[in-house]
Amino acid sequence: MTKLPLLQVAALRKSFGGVVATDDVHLDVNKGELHAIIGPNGAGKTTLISQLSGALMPDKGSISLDGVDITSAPAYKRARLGITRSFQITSLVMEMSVLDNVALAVQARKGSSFRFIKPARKIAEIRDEAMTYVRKLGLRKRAHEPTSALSHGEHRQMEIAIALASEAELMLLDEPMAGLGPEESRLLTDFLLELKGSRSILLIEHDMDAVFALADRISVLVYGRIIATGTPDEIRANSDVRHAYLGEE
Amino acid sequence: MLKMNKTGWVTLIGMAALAILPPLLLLNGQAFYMDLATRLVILAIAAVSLNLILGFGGLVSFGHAAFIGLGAYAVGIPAYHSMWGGFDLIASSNGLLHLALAVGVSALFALITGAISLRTKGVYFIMITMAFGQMAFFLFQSLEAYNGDDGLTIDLRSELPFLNLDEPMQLYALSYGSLVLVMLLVRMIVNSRFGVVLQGSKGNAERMVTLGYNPYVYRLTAYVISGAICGYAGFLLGNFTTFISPDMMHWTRSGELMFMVILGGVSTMFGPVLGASIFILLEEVLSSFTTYWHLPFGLMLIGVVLFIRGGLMGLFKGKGE
Amino acid sequence: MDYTLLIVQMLNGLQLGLLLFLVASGLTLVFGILDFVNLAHGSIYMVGAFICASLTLWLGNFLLAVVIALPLTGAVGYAIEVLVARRLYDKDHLDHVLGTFGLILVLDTLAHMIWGPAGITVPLPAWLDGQVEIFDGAVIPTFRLLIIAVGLAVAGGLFWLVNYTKLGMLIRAGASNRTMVAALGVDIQTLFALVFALGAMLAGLAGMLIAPITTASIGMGGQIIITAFVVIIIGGIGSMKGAFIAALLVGVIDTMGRSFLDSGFALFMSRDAAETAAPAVSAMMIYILMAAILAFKPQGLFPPKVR
Amino acid sequence: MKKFWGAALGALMVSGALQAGEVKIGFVSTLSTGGAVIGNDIKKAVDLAMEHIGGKMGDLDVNLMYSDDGFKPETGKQVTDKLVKQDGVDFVAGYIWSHVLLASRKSALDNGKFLISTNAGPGPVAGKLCNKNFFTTSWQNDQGPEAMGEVLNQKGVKSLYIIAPNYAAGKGMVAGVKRTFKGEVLGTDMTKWPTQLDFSAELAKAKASGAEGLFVFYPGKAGGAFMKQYQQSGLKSSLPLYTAFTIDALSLPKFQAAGFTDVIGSQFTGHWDPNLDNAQNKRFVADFKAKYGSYPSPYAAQSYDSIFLIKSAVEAVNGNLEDKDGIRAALEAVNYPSVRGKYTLNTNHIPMQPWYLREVVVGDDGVWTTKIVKTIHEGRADNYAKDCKM
Repeated sequence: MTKLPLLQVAALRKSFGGVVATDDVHLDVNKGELHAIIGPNGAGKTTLISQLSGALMPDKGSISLDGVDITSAPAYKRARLGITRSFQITSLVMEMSVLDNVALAVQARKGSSFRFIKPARKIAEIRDEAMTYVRKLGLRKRAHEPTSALSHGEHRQMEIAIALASEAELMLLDEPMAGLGPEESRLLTDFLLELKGSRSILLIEHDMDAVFALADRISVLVYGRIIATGTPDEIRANSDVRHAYLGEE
Repeated sequence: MLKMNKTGWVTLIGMAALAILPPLLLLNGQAFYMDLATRLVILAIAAVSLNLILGFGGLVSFGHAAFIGLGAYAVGIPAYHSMWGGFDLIASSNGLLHLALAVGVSALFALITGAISLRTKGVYFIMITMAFGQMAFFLFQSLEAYNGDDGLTIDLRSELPFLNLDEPMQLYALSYGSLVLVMLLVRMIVNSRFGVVLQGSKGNAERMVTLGYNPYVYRLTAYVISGAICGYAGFLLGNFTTFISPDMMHWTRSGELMFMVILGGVSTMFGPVLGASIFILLEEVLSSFTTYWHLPFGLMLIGVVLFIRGGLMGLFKGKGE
Repeated sequence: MDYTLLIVQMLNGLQLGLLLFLVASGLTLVFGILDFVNLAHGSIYMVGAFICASLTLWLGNFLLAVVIALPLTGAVGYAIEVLVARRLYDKDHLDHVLGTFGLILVLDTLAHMIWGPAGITVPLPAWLDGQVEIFDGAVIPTFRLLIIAVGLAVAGGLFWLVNYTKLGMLIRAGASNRTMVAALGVDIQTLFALVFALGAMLAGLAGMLIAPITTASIGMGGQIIITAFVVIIIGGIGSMKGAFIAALLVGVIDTMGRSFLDSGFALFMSRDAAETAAPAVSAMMIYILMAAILAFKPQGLFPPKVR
Repeated sequence: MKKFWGAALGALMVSGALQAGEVKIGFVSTLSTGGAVIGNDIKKAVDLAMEHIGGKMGDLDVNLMYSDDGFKPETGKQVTDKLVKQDGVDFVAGYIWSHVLLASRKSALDNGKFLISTNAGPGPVAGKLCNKNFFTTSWQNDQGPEAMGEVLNQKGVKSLYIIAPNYAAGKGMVAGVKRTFKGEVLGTDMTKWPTQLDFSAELAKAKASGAEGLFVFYPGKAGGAFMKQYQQSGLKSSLPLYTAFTIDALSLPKFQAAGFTDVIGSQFTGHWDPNLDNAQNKRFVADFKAKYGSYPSPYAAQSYDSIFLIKSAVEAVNGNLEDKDGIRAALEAVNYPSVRGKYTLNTNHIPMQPWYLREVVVGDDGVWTTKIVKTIHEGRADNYAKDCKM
């Protein structure tokens, strides 16, 4: 590879008490790549994402984005630098409307929010743009309802809409399909396929069909360690992986 | 073209009543009810300021009375020196100086204590703000020069251009006008881009961080604004009572402010005003019936918490509002 | 430095600290297991003191009165749990603060109506009413030594409870894990009520122990509750160990402040100024301590374990 | 809320017609919190006085209104405002606590009302804040401890330790004893008021100071707590206790119930005692005991006096309450039967009266009470009179 990867993770380590959750992880995500991480439950996938997004601080190792070291940058700074994440367990502002939630993501990149006078909901520039993302995820009809009134599936769609609206270079998607029915999963897979190439995505997912259909590369995480990284075909052929993970399914 | 909902009507009628009734009572020789209304309106300002952080920011400050005290002492101390001499730097009866001091000192106190308190969450935040309030309380208790515990009685009020605060009607007009302005100000802030970030941080701070907002600075800013407004209420209260004591800052006073906000309804515009009104009037009415008025008062408090969702304003909310 | 005075004051501080621990331990139990902020905990302390004081005057025997008053105070706690507290558990902390603030008003006014404003002086048996000379010149009232002994014994009992019983396991598991309690097959409602009653008994015991010193009086609850909260916040909410250490810390610092701050201040200001400044600053000290600790450890000295 | 305003408007109609033939007295005291110990005793005495005057002053009916200050200066001021502005009283009387009086005085005096303190006597109201319409049936705070200082000198006490609460009256008491005491004051502790009730640290310091005597001032329930702890610390022989306004008819029954015999024989100063030999006092004490079953406190005595003082003034102007100058002159003349006997007023309206050394004794009926040991002085001006420019 000649060009620099967008995200570079080297020798990352994190432990809780005596339990090592992330153990010497090396990982990179190239620009425009969809890189999936798979692994059994409790392998430390969410812990890894949390360290990348800044919600958790690693004990050792380094993380850099576009060549800039962000290992110790707080989460909100990383977001400003272009990393966004979706949550495994839906994390939205439930009291606000669907459109408000998405608008907050748009507002975040339109300059300072230390603006006290103009009503936020009357700023067309923000509202219109937010609405395009809402529409894109098929939530147009529910845009003005409080988020708490929406279904689980719709919440997952909102998570994606917000990630898109933030226009982050790197999207960390933590099991976006968790709890979705087969039809909804298929729609979301199609959507991600369409998105592929324009954004870099680090995807954690249990739905193997989706992963193998979407990913450019796959890393397999077992007990906090990455035991293999490669194209879907390589991973499928890897005996370690078959033994440690896939074989057990 | 303006279609008002029930809450809107309640607000309008309530504010109109506050504008009309007290002056009418004063003109009919009922000076005491004017006093009552003035205290009510001033405490309503403090309650509205608390609602900005409590209702819209989710920050339960249990030390807000400290700002009232600071604002009141910002009137009392310069006035005291202008009466009895000493401390030439601030000895003055100039109301604009008092005002600047009240708002400035309160904002500064909010900035310093908020910067520390906002590192904590939940019950810890409730208790650390209480601790800072108690520190202010004990600090003024220890200031012998200003009579410590016994409080400061001043014989003059702030001198303001165009206004004579010794006139109950003018003091009331200023307080009422201030309440209206403060309510509009808080509404403007809450609806602004700043306000939606503040409310988003209340609803889900983790999400806001992911979007690139740092909730800490928004909360701190709101805390400072709220403290400054509450200090302004203290400025008015000092001018109203002309007696300023550390008691104004005691934690039970902070509790009363919280109670007003919650009784009326958090995150509503008129809720804190309604809460303050009910609180003051109830205190007045109940205590005139019995020395043991705290008993029905306490029972009512428990009742409100147990049975009324969203405070009294919740009763006026129609479907889908 | 007067070492005799220093040691006597250390003992006074220890006694105050242990008394605070009795109140704070109940508070932290209720908070840790039920996730319930109980401002009215101090009022239960007052109720305990009054029940014990009335019984002492009636029976003529302080110790017997304590033995009877303890279950009675527990019953009051149980009643409060069933009537009010239980209905507040699933609301947020703000509602707890307000609801129990109302409870303070109710209990204090009821106490005023039942026992009058004067309070009750509690007589002690002669063998407790004297003094003990610990060593040359260091004399301390026998009863204060008893408080220290009872405080340490209760602390020991609580440590056993926390570390070696099923209930203790729940406490150590961290704040309010209702699913886990349910998983253990315990009737949650009864368990919660019992924990609440236990907390009430601890507070009541503290009230009974202080009554012979300061008299049982209305308003005594409001004075201790805030200090008790400071203690559990410093210690880390839900942590028994934290409550113990923080209580001793607060007790000793408060007593030392009252004892030596004025002489300290007198080194750099006039004696008169020192004597007026010292009491206020010593009153402020525990709050300064708390703010300082929270500034560096936002969840107190022994934060509850994160899930 | 609407209902309330309705009631308020209704009240407005009624109060328009001023009740003729009535003298209105607002009485501010502490009826809730622990401070109500004193407040209730005062109320009993005032009720008794009302009975004794048959509810009339001259031809006028007396309309007496009690208000509770809740032991707080701010509340005291609010209820005073209400008495003055809403109830339109002619006299405001009462006030136990110095800080409550200081906060409330302006509300009454600025509206031209007569203000009669029945207990509190902080320095400022006797000095630079004195007022032609301010009177008192008690004393200036410093006077009790000043008298005690003289007693200490006579007893040959060379060094003293002082413990008192940190509020206006506490400071006055400390200043008073320091003014007259000729020995050395080895230390002063000012404790949190009214919340601090545990004095272990202060007592240990007092003992360590090696002083020959301990002076304290703890009115109300704090007095009981202090005495209890003094006894428990076993200091009676090494550090004799001298008090002001700490042991009284309110705390003695509690001490007796608790079998606290150490208190018998302890001495303190006062301007009144239930054993004072005059007709008014005998009637007051006998009827008080008969009606309420306990000895009256000095607070009760002063408050009982206040009703007779007002009565004397109202009768002097033949019920013409508009005659402020006449009322004032009558109040200044002190022409009423006081339970303490005859006394006069200084130029600042503070009584010039005898002060006595008193002692706790077991009464003839077995009830613990007090008696007079000796007269300390026959009446002196207070320390602040010179600052008063009326």
